[in-house]
Amino acid sequence: MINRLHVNLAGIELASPLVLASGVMGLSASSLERVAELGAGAVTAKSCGLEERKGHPCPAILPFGFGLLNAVGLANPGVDDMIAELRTFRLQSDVPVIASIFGKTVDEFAEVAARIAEAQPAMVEVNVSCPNVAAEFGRSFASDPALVGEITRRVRGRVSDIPISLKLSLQCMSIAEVAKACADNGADVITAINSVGPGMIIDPNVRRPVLANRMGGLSGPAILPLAVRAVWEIAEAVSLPIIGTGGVETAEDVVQMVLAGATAVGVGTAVYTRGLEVFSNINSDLHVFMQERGITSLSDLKGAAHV
Amino acid sequence: MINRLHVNLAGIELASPLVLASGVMGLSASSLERVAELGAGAVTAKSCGLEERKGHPCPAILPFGFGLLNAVGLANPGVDDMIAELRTFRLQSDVPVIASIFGKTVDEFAEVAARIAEAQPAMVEVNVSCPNVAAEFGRSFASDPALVGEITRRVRGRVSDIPISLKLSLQCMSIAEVAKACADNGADVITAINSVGPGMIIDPNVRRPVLANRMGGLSGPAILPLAVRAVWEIAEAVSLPIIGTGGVETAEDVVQMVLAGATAVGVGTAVYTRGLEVFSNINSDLHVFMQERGITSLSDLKGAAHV
Amino acid sequence: MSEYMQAYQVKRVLTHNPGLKSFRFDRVIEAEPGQFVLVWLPGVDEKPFALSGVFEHEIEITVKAVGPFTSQFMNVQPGDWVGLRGPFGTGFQPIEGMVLIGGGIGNAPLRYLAQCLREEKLVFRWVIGVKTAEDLAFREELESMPECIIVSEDGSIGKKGRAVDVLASMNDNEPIIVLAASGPEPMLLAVHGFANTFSPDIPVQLSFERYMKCAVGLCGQCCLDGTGLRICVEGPVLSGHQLQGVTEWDRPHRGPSGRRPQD
Amino acid sequence: MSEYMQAYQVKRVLTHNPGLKSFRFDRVIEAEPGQFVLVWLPGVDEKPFALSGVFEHEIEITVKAVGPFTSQFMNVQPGDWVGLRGPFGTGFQPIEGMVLIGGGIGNAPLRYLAQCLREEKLVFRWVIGVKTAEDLAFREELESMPECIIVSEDGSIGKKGRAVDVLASMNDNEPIIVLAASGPEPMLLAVHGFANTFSPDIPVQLSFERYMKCAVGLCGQCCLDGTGLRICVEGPVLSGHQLQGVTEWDRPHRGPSGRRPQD
Ligand SMILES: Cc1cc2nc3c(=O)[nH]c(=O)nc-3n(C[C@H](O)[C@H](O)[C@H](O)COP(=O)(O)OP(=O)(O)OC[C@H]3O[C@@H](n4cnc5c(N)ncnc54)[C@H](O)[C@@H]3O)c2cc1C
Ligand SMILES: Cc1cc2nc3c(=O)[nH]c(=O)nc-3n(C[C@H](O)[C@H](O)[C@H](O)COP(=O)(O)OP(=O)(O)OC[C@H]3O[C@@H](n4cnc5c(N)ncnc54)[C@H](O)[C@@H]3O)c2cc1C
Ligand SMILES: Cc1cc2nc3c(=O)[nH]c(=O)nc-3n(C[C@H](O)[C@H](O)[C@H](O)COP(=O)(O)O)c2cc1C
Ligand SMILES: Cc1cc2nc3c(=O)[nH]c(=O)nc-3n(C[C@H](O)[C@H](O)[C@H](O)COP(=O)(O)O)c2cc1C
Ligand code: FES
Ligand code: FES
Repeated sequence: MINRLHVNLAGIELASPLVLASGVMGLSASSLERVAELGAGAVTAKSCGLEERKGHPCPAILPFGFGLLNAVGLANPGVDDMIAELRTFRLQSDVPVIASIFGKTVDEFAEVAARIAEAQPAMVEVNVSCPNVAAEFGRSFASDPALVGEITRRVRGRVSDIPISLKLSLQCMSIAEVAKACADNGADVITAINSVGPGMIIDPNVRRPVLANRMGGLSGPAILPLAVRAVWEIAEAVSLPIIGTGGVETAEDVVQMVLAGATAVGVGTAVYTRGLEVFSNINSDLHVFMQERGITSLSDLKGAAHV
Repeated sequence: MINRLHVNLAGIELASPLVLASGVMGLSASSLERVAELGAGAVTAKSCGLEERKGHPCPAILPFGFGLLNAVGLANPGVDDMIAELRTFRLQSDVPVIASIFGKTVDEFAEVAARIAEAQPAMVEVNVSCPNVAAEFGRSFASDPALVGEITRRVRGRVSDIPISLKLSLQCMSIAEVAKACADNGADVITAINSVGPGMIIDPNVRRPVLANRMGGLSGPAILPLAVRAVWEIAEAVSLPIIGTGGVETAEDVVQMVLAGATAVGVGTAVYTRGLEVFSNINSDLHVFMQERGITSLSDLKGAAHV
Repeated sequence: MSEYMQAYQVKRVLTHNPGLKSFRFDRVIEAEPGQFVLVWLPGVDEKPFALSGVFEHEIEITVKAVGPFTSQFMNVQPGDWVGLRGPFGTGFQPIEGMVLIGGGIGNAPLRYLAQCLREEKLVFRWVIGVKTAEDLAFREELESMPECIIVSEDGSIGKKGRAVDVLASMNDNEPIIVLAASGPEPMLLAVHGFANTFSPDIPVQLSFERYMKCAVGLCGQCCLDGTGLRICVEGPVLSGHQLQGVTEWDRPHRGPSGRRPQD
Repeated sequence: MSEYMQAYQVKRVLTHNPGLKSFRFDRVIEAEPGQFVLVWLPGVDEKPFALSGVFEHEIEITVKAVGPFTSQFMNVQPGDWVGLRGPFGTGFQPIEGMVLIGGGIGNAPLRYLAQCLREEKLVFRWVIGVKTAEDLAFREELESMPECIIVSEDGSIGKKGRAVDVLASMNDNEPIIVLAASGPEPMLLAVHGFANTFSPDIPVQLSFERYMKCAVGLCGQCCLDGTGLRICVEGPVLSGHQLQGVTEWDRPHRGPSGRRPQD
């Protein structure tokens, strides 16, 4: 029997287009394995930096009715521990695992990428959405096409045998421009988008922002139209495969992403809104959707809305 | 009896902080009057330009579960007809009416503003969120602090006897910076925010973007946290009164906006999500909220979350 | 159905004449007669159409080619995907003894109203006015319905004349207790005028049209001058009472820009 | 209540000792005993606490000062606004003949479980273990409950010893048919070990703690190595069966960074 859901993502074979998004169930080999067993085509680990970071106090993750606000503050166990988790995962699962990394400087991006590559993940995802400590107004790296291009080039220089993806955010003037800078500097894949905003919720009685960090990025169904538009614009600008991420909860959402130009589709917040069953549920609904319409491969739908 | 809901917005006395947002029920004197009678403290007319524009075909306004996507395409009857509608309104209602204008060039902004001032609205709101036809990548005026400053200065030069507000959007690198440019160039008020994104929804069966314009701005409850954060940042940067707009549906949402720093609060999409009763419902809930907590004036709450 | 866009494949097309067709979609909804849906023809536009029938597993609209959208719609074939949202707005209330009066394509929602009246076993009469015979949709069905009185302006079918002209003699026959009308605005106003010659007035339910963009009561495009009533929410079916205070009867309607062409 | 943040004013504070207090909030919720809430102390942090009681119009948590958050919480006064979300996670299932066994602050959720058992008129026994007398919350209430067997490690109240040590003799008295335990992890594992010495095993319901950030099963912070079970969703109350395959017993827990300190 053919697997209608099979996709080839920059040479990596996925049994399902669904990719667990970074930051969700991604701290340990065991949590990643659980998601892999439940139907994800690939899983992404939590972004890690050179050193351990405790991140912000709580509330750091806040449901708000249409998704979440989060300001975890790049909490992570550090690259050494993450390498160990990824190795453990790879010993126990055949599902491709994507490592995710960040840095405080361009140099640090390159260094963490080189380190994490030791664990031989299927791909290294470079999360450029963190604030650029050197920039004015605390802008994120992701807002600056030149800087993202530079990070891509430097990471590429240190990671030659594994595909790399740049994880972009909408906190920029044109995500298409940023994607172009990635393509021009050797990226294999684009992951888009990271959480949106940031946003703020204030408690009317306490009279303070609820998140300990005051502001946090929006994720979940509220951002799906923004993510679909981002994927659309990136697909118009570059020919790299895209992991379309943001607000995906259903098979129809996956189809939207693919029609906009995505090759694979990230799923994060839906683990909260729909439960861990979301992977198997989408897989089976997507199979039925395709079967009913005689679609044998998702690649037939890829970018098909660009008419 | 004191009216706890009374606010003074740049010298304009409002019986309620709720301001009908531009683009909603704002094409005619009669529709504005209906909203005024139903409890709005002020009403904003649809943005008008120098000439009539039919705007985009439909679907141009699309519910998506957490609000709307809209790409109306600046449809408007032109400034002459709008002047007539505003005059009719003013003959029949004491509720302050805010005119809203846009231009395709800086000159046109100044010219439309001067024209609309003939109708003697309580305020002129300058909608800079339209695309700057002269810019690369179709960026909106709102993304460029210098340009918004220039528009402010030019409009100010032509409208000296009426307060002016600049209506900002999040499609920029820093809304605080843009607000600063407004303050430095003579703005009296900031209205924030316009719709967010844009976003895109693709029909999985039709395989096309649903909006005729493909993309459209998000409004409604999904954007409330983004709007609250924007108001917060503007309040940190400038001391102008702010009409906090975006996703407000309830009295608690109004309180959030005021705690973030808003003086008055815009209500748009809630006319769809909550019906026209939304104005009177929020007014009475807000009254109860304040009474129960012994708050006699909204100004006591203004910016109180900045601790 | 709902205000959210959902695409359906056209199940069947019924051609009344090359410029007047009915389209059925595989869809179960709850809708009152007189309510309308927004119909999205991908790549073209989206426009409001009343339901002309609701069947066990199907809904139906009837479209008359009058301009770019409706003309293109005549090319729609079974199997094509069309977006539908709704039902929106207010409907007619079926009442025993009701008299229906329709002008041209305005008869489409009355067909669904008649369906409802028959299902509820309520007595009614229906004056179907058309310009000429070929404007009549569902001809066989309607000619076989004892409740129908067909009139045409050119006399090519039924009695010659306009639908409103029949009302007086109908009332003589058997007093009219309530009127439901759908058709061109002058006809609606004439029906209202007729109803107002009685004391007390004959209650009327009149279905109006205005240019629409959102159908959810937000954009203000369809508001009536004088009262601000929204045809998409408080209408399209208005009572005689709701007509009071409206100042735009007999003036050209606002177009897509919101501008009202000079009278 | 729900996963959405909502602030409540503290209604009453019950001081067991300066470092052990119960706080009541004016709030009606449906929660199972063993479920927990996230408690936000504005300006400080947000941490998980089990419900120690649910009353007609009030809910209660009991907090022991062990670190920065819980120490600051000792200053919370009636009238203060505190954010609450939840209830989250799984609860204990009240069963006739149940034996409860708690260690220290772990007795807090068992107090609510005991409440439920009494309400449902189910017979139960409750071994309350504390280090020393002043660790005992609700002393008067518990001393007057015939179901309670209080033990302390230093003998300052009740029998001297550890709670688990009592189990064997209790079973001799009257066979234990199901065990509910809450307390330090070594105690939980000892209870599990005790239950496993029987054939068939005595079913156990054990309430675990792990560092938490989201409580909605998303962040992965609270996952157990070996199985990936989330303490905030599949737990905190786990069955003996769910303990199988877990590889992190007796290892230090992951901290806020997700890092597990070196063993
Ligand atoms: C509540 C309601 C129910 C309707 N029911 C039916 C029906 O059952 N069958 C049918 O054939 N027609 C119906 N119409 C009319 C139908 O919407 C128009 O015929 C159609 O929009 C014309 O579009 P066009 O491009 O073909 O013609 P155009 O040349 O664009 O317009 C022709 C006429 O239709 C009106 N119209 C155009 N666009 C709109 C719009 N977006 N909203 C409202 N009116 C518009 C114009 O004002 C003009 O009077 C209904 C309209 C409304 C408001
Ligand atoms: C499901 C559950 C129910 C609990 N019920 C109660 C209760 O009813 N009463 C009570 O007093 N305590 C309870 N706790 C423990 C309580 O959450 C911690 O005591 C508190 O978080 C300590 O914070 P601190 O800043 O005072 O101390 P710290 O010095 O930060 O930590 C002290 C201990 O608490 C743990 N801890 C700290 N932060 C968290 C966190 N965010 N999530 C989980 N554990 C954490 C640490 O791992 C450490 O072991 C419960 C914990 C969990 C997971
Ligand atoms: C709690 C949380 C933590 C996240 N942490 C990371 C992270 O460490 N690195 C990263 O690239 N993205 C992170 N993200 C962003 C997600 O990977 C994803 O891009 C975003 O949430 C949008 O997708 P969703 O709507 O499916 O969640 C995080 C998201 C959430 C909700
Ligand atoms: C259909 C629609 C049309 C709009 N048209 C305008 C406009 O003409 N000028 C303007 O400044 N803002 C316009 N807006 C933006 C609103 O005024 C408001 O800033 C935005 O929708 C966020 O507020 P809300 O969530 O309360 O709707 C429009 C919004 C909608 C939904
Ligand atoms: S069509 Fe928008 S208000 Fe009626
Ligand atoms: S605390 Fe986040 S998954 Fe359990």
